[in-house]
Amino acid sequence: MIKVLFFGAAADRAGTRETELDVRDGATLAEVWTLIVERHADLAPMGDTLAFAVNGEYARGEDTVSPGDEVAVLPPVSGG
Amino acid sequence: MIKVLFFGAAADRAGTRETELDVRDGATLAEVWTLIVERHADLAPMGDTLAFAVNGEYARGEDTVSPGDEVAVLPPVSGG
Amino acid sequence: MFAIVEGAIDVGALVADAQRPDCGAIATFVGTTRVDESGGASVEYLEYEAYRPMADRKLAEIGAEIGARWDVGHVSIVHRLGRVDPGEASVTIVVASPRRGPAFEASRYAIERIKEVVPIWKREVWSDGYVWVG
Amino acid sequence: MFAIVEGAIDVGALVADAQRPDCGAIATFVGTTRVDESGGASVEYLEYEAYRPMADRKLAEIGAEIGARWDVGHVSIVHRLGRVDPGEASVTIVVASPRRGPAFEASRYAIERIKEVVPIWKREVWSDGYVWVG
Repeated sequence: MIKVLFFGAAADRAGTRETELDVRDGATLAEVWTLIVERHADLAPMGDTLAFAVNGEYARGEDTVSPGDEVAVLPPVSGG
Repeated sequence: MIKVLFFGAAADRAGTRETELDVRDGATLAEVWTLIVERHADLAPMGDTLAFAVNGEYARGEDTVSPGDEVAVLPPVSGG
Repeated sequence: MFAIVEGAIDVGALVADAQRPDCGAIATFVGTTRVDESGGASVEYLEYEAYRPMADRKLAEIGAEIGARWDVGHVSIVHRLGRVDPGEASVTIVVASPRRGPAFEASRYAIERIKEVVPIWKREVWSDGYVWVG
Repeated sequence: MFAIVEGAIDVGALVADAQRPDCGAIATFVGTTRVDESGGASVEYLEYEAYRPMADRKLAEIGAEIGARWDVGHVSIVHRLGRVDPGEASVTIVVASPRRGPAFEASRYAIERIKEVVPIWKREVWSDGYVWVG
């Protein structure tokens, strides 16, 4: 299992701020995203704008995740 | 008579912060400077670095002064 | 000091902390909630959220980037979360340097980097709902 | 607010005065007394003098120049005279603008113009005398 966190507009579209996902060890972030969209279809239109973090650091689609990892779904940041 | 004010290093070299000078009506600032240096010879080496104000506004050598004017002798400013 | 806080930011205290005998310049940037009233209806306040502790760590990383790039004696960045009313400070950056050029450049760099990499989001809250910014 | 003062400058109060709902950015510059201790002997403090009221008027003129050139909601410049100890503020510039670009540019412009046109002079005071700067 991995933990998935949603922020900002992504949390609104997911309908939750946090969920758990059963993914195979070594799955890529791109594969994780596919699973997320299967469960939270409203997120699909945001796909191109989103960034991801794994365990608190930015990661890309080809990066892999392991059980226990925390994946964060990050809309374009707007701090400041 | 005009009033002449000295600031910063110019006051040190003049040995005073303020003096009065008898100048003809319509004298140029360049002429006033010549009179000042006659009386305060230690100021001469500063000549090229100095700016002047007449009645609180920057003025140039060809500008003229009238009785009652206040002329200020201004070393390079160093505020901030 | 790099911090994410829930309450008001004390800008004066942050500037006082940056005053050092070996620095001659302190450049400060304060981001505040702006309300554009030209259209009639207007934003009531902004509300910020962050992904922590990643956001805290990113603020400190920006500080380290500044230290590697400019001659600075002090850098602090404080970002506020939650509701921030019009005119109130959402972020404050303070950079002290021996000379003013690096202080100005580094403070500008800090706010640009915050807007690029720090996982913080704001929404505009209106009387009838809200809109995420970004 | 454009002022020349004899005592300490309250930077926090100046920033608070600049906070407005129609501005989203406040850029502040604080000039402080810097002591270079690398050479052993060092400056004890700086001492400032001004040609007044010309200096007061020049500060206000810089404010007017900024208002003509940038979209700003608030500009204040306060310069201190007399003895200013290491780390203490000799000048504080605060500019609020709807957007950060003009705020940064205008605050930088203000300090550069002060150093060009405002009739204020400082001397470095050492244990055994002083040296005029400039």
